[in-house]
Amino acid sequence: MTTVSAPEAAKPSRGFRLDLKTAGPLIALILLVILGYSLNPLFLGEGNVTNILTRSAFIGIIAVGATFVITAGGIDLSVGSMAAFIAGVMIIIMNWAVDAMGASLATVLFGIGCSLILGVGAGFINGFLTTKAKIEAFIVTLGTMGIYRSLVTYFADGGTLSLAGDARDIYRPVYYDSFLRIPYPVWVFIFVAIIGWILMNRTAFGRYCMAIGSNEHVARYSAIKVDRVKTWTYILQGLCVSLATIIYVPRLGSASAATGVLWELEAIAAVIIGGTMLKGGFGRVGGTIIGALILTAIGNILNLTEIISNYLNGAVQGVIIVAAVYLQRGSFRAGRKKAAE
Amino acid sequence: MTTVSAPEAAKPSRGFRLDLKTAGPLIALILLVILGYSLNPLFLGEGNVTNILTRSAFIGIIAVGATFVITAGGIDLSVGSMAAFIAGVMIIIMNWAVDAMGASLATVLFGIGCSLILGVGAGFINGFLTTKAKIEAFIVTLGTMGIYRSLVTYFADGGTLSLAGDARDIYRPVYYDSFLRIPYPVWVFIFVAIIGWILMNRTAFGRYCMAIGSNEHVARYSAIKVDRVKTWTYILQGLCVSLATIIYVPRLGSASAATGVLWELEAIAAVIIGGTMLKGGFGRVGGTIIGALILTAIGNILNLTEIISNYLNGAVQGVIIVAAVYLQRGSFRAGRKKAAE
Amino acid sequence: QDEKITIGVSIPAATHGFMGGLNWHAAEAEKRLEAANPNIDLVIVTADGPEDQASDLEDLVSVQQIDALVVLPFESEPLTEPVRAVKDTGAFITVVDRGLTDPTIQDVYVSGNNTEMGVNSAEYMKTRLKEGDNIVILRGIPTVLDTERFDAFMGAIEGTGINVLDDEFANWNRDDGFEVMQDFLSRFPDIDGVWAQDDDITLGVVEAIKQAGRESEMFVVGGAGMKEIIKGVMDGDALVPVDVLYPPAQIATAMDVTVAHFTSNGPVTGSYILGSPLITQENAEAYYFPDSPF
Amino acid sequence: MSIAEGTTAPSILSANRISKSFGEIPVLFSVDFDIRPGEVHAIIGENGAGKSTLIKILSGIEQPTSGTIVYDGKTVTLPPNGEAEAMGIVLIHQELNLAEHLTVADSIFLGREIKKWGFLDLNEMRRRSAEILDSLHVRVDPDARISTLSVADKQMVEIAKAISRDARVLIMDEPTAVLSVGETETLFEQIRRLTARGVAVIFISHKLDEIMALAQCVTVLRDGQLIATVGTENLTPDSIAQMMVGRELSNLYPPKHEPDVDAPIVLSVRGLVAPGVKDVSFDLRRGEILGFAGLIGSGRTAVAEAIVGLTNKSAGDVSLNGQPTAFTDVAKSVDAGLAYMTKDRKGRGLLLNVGLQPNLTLLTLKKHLKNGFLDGNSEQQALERATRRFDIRARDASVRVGQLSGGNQQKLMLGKTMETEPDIIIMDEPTRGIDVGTKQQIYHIVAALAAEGKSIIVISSEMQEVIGLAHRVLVMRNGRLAGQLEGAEIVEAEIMRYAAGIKQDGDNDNRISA
Ligand SMILES: Nc1ncnc2c1ncn2[C@@H]1O[C@H](COP(=O)(O)OP(=O)(O)OP(=O)(O)O)[C@@H](O)[C@H]1O
Ligand SMILES: Nc1ncnc2c1ncn2[C@@H]1O[C@H](COP(=O)(O)OP(=O)(O)OP(=O)(O)O)[C@@H](O)[C@H]1O
Ligand SMILES: [Mg+2]
Ligand SMILES: [Mg+2]
Repeated sequence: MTTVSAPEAAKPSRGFRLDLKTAGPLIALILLVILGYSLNPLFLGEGNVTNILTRSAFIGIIAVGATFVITAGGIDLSVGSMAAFIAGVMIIIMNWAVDAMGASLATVLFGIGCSLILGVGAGFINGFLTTKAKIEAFIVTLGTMGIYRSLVTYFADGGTLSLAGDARDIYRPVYYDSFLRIPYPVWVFIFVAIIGWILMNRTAFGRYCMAIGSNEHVARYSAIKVDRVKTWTYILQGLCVSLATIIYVPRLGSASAATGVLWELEAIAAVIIGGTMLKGGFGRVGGTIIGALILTAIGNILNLTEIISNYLNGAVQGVIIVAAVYLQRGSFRAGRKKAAE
Repeated sequence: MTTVSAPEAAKPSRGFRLDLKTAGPLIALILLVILGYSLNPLFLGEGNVTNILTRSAFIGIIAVGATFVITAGGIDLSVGSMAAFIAGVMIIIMNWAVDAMGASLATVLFGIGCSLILGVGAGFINGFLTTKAKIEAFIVTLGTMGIYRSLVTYFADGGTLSLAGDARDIYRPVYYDSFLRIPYPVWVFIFVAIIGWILMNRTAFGRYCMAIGSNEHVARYSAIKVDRVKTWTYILQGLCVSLATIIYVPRLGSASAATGVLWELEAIAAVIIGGTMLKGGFGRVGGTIIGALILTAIGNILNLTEIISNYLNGAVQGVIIVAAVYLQRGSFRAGRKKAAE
Repeated sequence: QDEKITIGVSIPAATHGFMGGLNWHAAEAEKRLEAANPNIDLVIVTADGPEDQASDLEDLVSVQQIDALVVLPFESEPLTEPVRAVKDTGAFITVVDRGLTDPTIQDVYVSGNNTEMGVNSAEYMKTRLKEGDNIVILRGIPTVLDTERFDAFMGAIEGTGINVLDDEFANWNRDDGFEVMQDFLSRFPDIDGVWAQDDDITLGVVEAIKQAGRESEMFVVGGAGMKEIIKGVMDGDALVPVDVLYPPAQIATAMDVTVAHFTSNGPVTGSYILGSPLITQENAEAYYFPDSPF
Repeated sequence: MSIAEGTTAPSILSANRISKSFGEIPVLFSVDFDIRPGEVHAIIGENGAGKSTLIKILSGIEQPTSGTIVYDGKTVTLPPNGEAEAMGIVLIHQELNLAEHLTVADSIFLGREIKKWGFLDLNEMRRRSAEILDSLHVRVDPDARISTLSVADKQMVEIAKAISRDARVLIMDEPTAVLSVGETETLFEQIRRLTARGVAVIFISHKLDEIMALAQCVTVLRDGQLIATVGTENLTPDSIAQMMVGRELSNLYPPKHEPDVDAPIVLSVRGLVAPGVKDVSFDLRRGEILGFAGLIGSGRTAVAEAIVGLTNKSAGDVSLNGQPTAFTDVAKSVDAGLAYMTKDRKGRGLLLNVGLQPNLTLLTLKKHLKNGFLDGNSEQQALERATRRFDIRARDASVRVGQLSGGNQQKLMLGKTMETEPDIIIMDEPTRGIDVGTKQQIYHIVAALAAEGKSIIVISSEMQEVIGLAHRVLVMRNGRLAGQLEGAEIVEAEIMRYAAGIKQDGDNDNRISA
C-alpha cells in the first residue's frame, strides 16, 4: 500500500491552511487601506489610524464573542440592546454610588464590576432560554433585544442617562488616554482578541464549540456537554458586550435608546466577513478582528471624500462588503471548492 | 424473512404529527386572541379584525417568500429595503407615465408590471450572488439591503416619493376596497398563502427546497439543480416583496427611506415563529401565516391597551414572542425530542 | 483670504422625512455656499446614531482638518464631549437644533424650538377644543427631543379639561402613524383632535381617518412643515387646518452663519432661535417650498 | 443465472484505463472494468483501495483524470451529480445519502417525483414506497422522517430508492455493511430478481461469503491498481482474501481464551427500560466478550445508548463494578471507564468537515491539555499511535475525514473510542465497512483487550463476527432479550431462531444473567 500513512498523512500542515484562510480578509483589508490612502493620504495619518482602531474596538470586542456563539451554531441578536442596557444600568448604579459616597475610583470600579455581572447574567439568560427552554436562538435573542432596548428607554424615561460629571472625569481616561501611544480601548481590544484566539484555537472549549456547530450529535456522543458549552458561548458573548460597554461609557458618558442600535448586525457581519461560517462549525477569531477593522475602515473612508452623495453611503458600504467577501472567498476558491464536496 | 421487527415503533402516524405541529403556533395565536379580547373586547370587533388581517398582509406575503429562502438554507435580509426600493421606483415610473400620457388604469397596471419585474430582478441578483459568486447569503443580502435603502433615499433626495394624485385615486381602491367584505390586500394574502402552501407541500420545488436546506450534498447527488432551485427561492422572495409593495403603495401613496425598515426582521421572525427552522430543511407556510398574524396581533394589542408604559412596548413584544414560541415548542416537546435524536 | 477653509457639517442621516428635508437643505446650502465662496469647502457627513456621529467628528478633525464645525447632535448629552474635543482643536463651533449640555462650547447656536413647538400645538388645540373634548397623541421615537415636545404639550394643556385618551409611539413613520391611528379609531368612538407632532405621522393619520370615514369628527395637528401638508393648509384642508413649523432649513441658516464668520469682518456669535410659529391658511404661502423633497 | 448467457452478451458499461487523482494524489491507476447485463460483478479490495472512487467514476459522480467510459457501446462522458440516473446508472452511495428532514417517501422519490397535473401525487408516492419497502420486508412508515430511522432502516430506504429507479446498471457500495443476515438475504433476493430482468449489478462488500453467494465475477483492486478480474467459480473466500491483501490470511478470528467464570461482574443491568428497550437484564464479567445479536431495530443500540446515558432510562438499574450508576451523559460514563462506539459514524461518530486529529481526540481532549491549553504535539502523537495501531490510511496529509475511505473512517472512530482507554467498551458494529485484513487485526485487538482484563460488548449484525469473537451471545428481539447462548451453543441457526422469535428463553429473565 502506498499509503504515506501516519506521520505525513497526519500532518494537516496547519501553517499553510491558516495562511490561505487568514489571507482572504486580510487582502480585502489591504485593498481597502490602499483605497483609503489614495482618496486621502491623511487616511494613514497617525490620528486617523488611532481613531479607526479605537472605534473598531467596540464592534470588534463584541464580534469576538459572537464568533463563539456562531461557531457553536447559535446567533445573538441582542448584543446591541444589551450594550445599551448594560451602559444604562451601569450609569444609574454609578450615579447612585456617587450620590451615596461621592465620586472616586472605587465608584467607577464598582460600576465596572456591575457591568461585568450584568453581561454574564444577560448572556446566561440567552443561553438558558436557548438550551434549556429549547427556543430557537434567533427568537430568544430577538426577544431579549426588544426587552433590553425597552428597558433602557424606560429607565431613561425616553431620554438620556448621563454619568454624573465627577465620576465621568475619573472614568474618562479609560477611553481617551493611551499607553505607549496606543489608546486603552485598543489595548482592551488586543487583549480580548488574544484571549479569544487562544480560547478558540488552543483550548478544549474552542474545539467543543466547533464540534457542536459542526454536528451536535457527534458532539454529544463525544462526551461534550453540549448545553453547557452553548450556554458558555452566550455568557462569553455577554462578557464581551460588557467589556465593550465598559470602554464605551467613558466615551460619550451616556446611554439612551439610540445606543448600540444595529451593533448586532455589524458584529455578525464582522464575524462572517472574517470567514466564520454562519451555519457554525468553523470559527476564526483572527478573521473577526479583521472583519471589524474592515467595517470601521469603510465607515471612515466614506468620511474621507465627498465624491459620492451622502444618501449613497449605505450603497457604497454594501458594495464594499460584498466585494470584500467576494475577493476573500475568491482567493481560496480552489481550496473551498474541494472542501465543499 | 421473518422481520417481524418493530411495527409500532415505525408508525409515526402523520396525521397526528401534522396536527401537533400546526397546533403549536395556532395555540399561541389563540391565547393571544384571548388575551387581546380580555384586555379590550374591541379587539374582536369587525373593524379591528379587518385591520389586523390587512396589516399582516405585508409581512405575511413577504414571509411566505422568506419561508422558501430559509427552508432552502438561505436568508434574505434585504426584503425591507427591497420593498422601499421597489415602491420608490414604481412611484417614479407611474409619475413619469402620468406625465407622459395621463393617469389611467393602464398607468397603474404599468407600474404594477414594473414592480413585478423589479422584484424578480432583485431576487435574481441576490440568488445569483449567493449561488454563482458563492458569497454567503447573509453578506449578499446585507449588502443589497444597504444598497436598496440608499438608492431609495437617493431617488427621493432624502425625502419622500409621492404618487401623483390622479394615479393615486385610481390605485387607492386596491388597498382600501373590499370584496365580500374582505379587503383586497387580504385576498392577495390568502392567494399568496395558498399558492405558497401548494408550492411547498405539493410540488417538487418545495421538496427540493427542503432537501437542499436539509443536506445540500444529498440534493446535489439526487440530480437536483441546487443553484437553480436556490436562485428560484430568492426570485420567489423578490416576487413576494413586489406583491407586498403593490398593495402597500396605494395605502399611503408614497415611499421614503423609512419604508419597510426592519421588515426583514419581522418576516424572518414570522417564519421562525411559524415553525420553520432557521437552519433550513423544514418549511411550513401555514405556520408562517400564523406567525405573521401573531406579530401583527401583538402590535395591535399593545395599541389597544394602556396598562403598560409605552416605553415598555418592545419588552412586552419580546416577552410575548418568546413565550409564544415556547408554548408552541412545549406543546410537542415529546415529539421533537425523538426527532432531534 | 485665499487660504482654504474647511467647514465640517455633521448631521443625522436621512432616515425619516424631517431629517430628509434637513439633509436636502444642507446639500443645497453646500452647493450655494461653495459656489459663492471658492475658498470654502463644506464637508457634510451623516450619522446613524450618537456613537457614529462621535466618530464622524473625529474624522472631520483627523482627516478633513476642519476649521469650523456645524453640528446637529443626535442627542445632546452624548455629543457634548466629542464636540468639545473638536472645539479644543481650535475650530469654530455652530450647534444646531439640539443644544449641548455645556453651551459654552458653542460659538453660535441655531435652533428650532421643541418646547415652543409643543406649546404652540397645544395652544392651537385649546382654541379649537373645550373642556371634555378628547384627543389622542402620536409620538415619535423615544428620544430627548420627542420627550421635550411631549412634556411641553402636556404642560400647556394641563387644566383645560381636554382629555388625552392615550399616546403611542409612531416612530416618525407614516406606516406606523397609519396603524396606530387605525387602532385609536377602533378603540375610541369619540375623538375630537389628534396631535401627530410630525408631518410624516400626520400623513398616515389622515389616511386612517379617511378610511374610517370620520374626517368630520376631528382635526389633526402635525409639525415640521412638510410641503404636502403646507399645501393642504394653503388650500384650506379642514382635516389638517394648521401646521407647526419646525424648520428643516435651520441647517442652512447655521451654515450661512458659519460661513459668514469667515467671510464677513465682524465676529459672529450668539443664538439664532427660529421660532415654531403656527402655520395657518393665511401665512402658509411663506413656508411652502415645492422643490424641497420634504 | 447462467454465466454463459452473461459472457456472450456485450458489456453494458465498461471503463478503459481509468485513472483518477485528487489534486496531486493518485488514487486509481489505469483500471479496466466491465460488466454485462444480468451479471453481478463484485469489486473488492482493502480499505482505501479505490473501490468507491471507481464506482463514483462509473456513475458520473466523479470525473476520471484520464481514461474512457463506454456505455451501451458508445464512449460517453457521464453527467455529474447523479444525473446519470436518467441514463439508467443508479448508485447507492457508501455513506448514507439521505436528507434527514425528508420523509421516507420523499427520499425514495427525491429528484424523480411522481406528479399529477404538475403537482406531487403524494398518495401514489406513498403507495409505491410502501410497496417497495414491503418487497424488502422493511417495516417503516413511508411518512416517517428519515431522522427518526435507525441506520439500518436508512440503508434499507436507500436500497428501496435505488431499486425503485429503472436501473440498467445498479451500483451498490457496501449496502450490507449495516444489515443483518435477514435483511441481506432479502436484498439478495431483490438483486437476483433484477439480474433476471437483465439489470447489471456492481456490488462492493467486504463480506467475502456474500460475494461468493451473489457475484459471478470479481474485480480485485489493491492500492488503486487492478489486480485481477476472475469468475467466482474459480475462487474460494480464502483465495479472494489473499488477492486483496496480498498475503495469506489465516485464522480471521483469534483463538478464544476460556472465560473465567469466577471473574467479577463489572457491569450489571437489571430491568432496563428505555426508548426502544423493554426490560433487559444482563451481566458482563471482567475479561469477557459479550456478543449482542438480533435483527434490525431489535434494540441493541438502544440498550447501549441507555447504559451510557445517551437516552434516559425510565426504569431499571445499572451498576458498574457493583456500584449503582446512572449516567446522565457520555462524559460520566467515559470517566467511569465505560465507552460506547456508535455505529453511525457519519451522523454520530465523526465530524466530516474537519481533519483526522481533531476527530481522534475529541472524546479525550482533556488528556491533551498542558497547563490548560491544548497540546498539539500530544494530539499529534496520539494520531500517530492510532494510525499505527488501527492502520488508518489517508493518502493526503490535509484530508478531511469526509474524504477518507469508509473503512478508514471506521478505523479512526475505533481509534477515537479506544483513546479513552476504557475498562468496558461497547462496540456497535465495530467492523462496519472494514476489509478482511484489518478486520483480522481488529479482532485480535479485541481479543487481546479481553485477555488484558477489559470487558467488551460487541453489537454486530454480522453473525460470524459474534460467533467468532464472543464468549457468550445475547440475542435481542423487539426490545427484549430473547435468549442467551454460550460456548458450543453459539451457532448461526440458534441465533437466528431466537432473533426471529421462533424460539424463546423461559420467561424468567434472571436466567439470562450468567
Ligand atoms: N474527495 C476526495 N479527496 C481526496 N481524497 C479522496 C477523496 N475521495 C477519496 N479519496 C482518497 O482516495 C482513496 C480511495 O478511496 P475510496 O473511497 O475509493 O476507497 P475504498 O476502496 O472505497 O475504501 P473502503 O473500503 O474503505 O470504502 C482514499 O485514500 C481516500 O482518502
Ligand atoms: N430514543 C428513542 N426513542 C424512541 N424509540 C427509539 C429510540 N431509540 C431507538 N428506538 C427504537 O427502538 C428500536 C430499537 O432500535 P435500535 O437502534 O436499538 O436497534 P438495533 O438492534 O441496534 O438495530 P440495528 O443496529 O440493526 O439498527 C427501534 O425501533 C427504534 O426506532
Ligand atoms: Mg469505499
Ligand atoms: Mg439500532
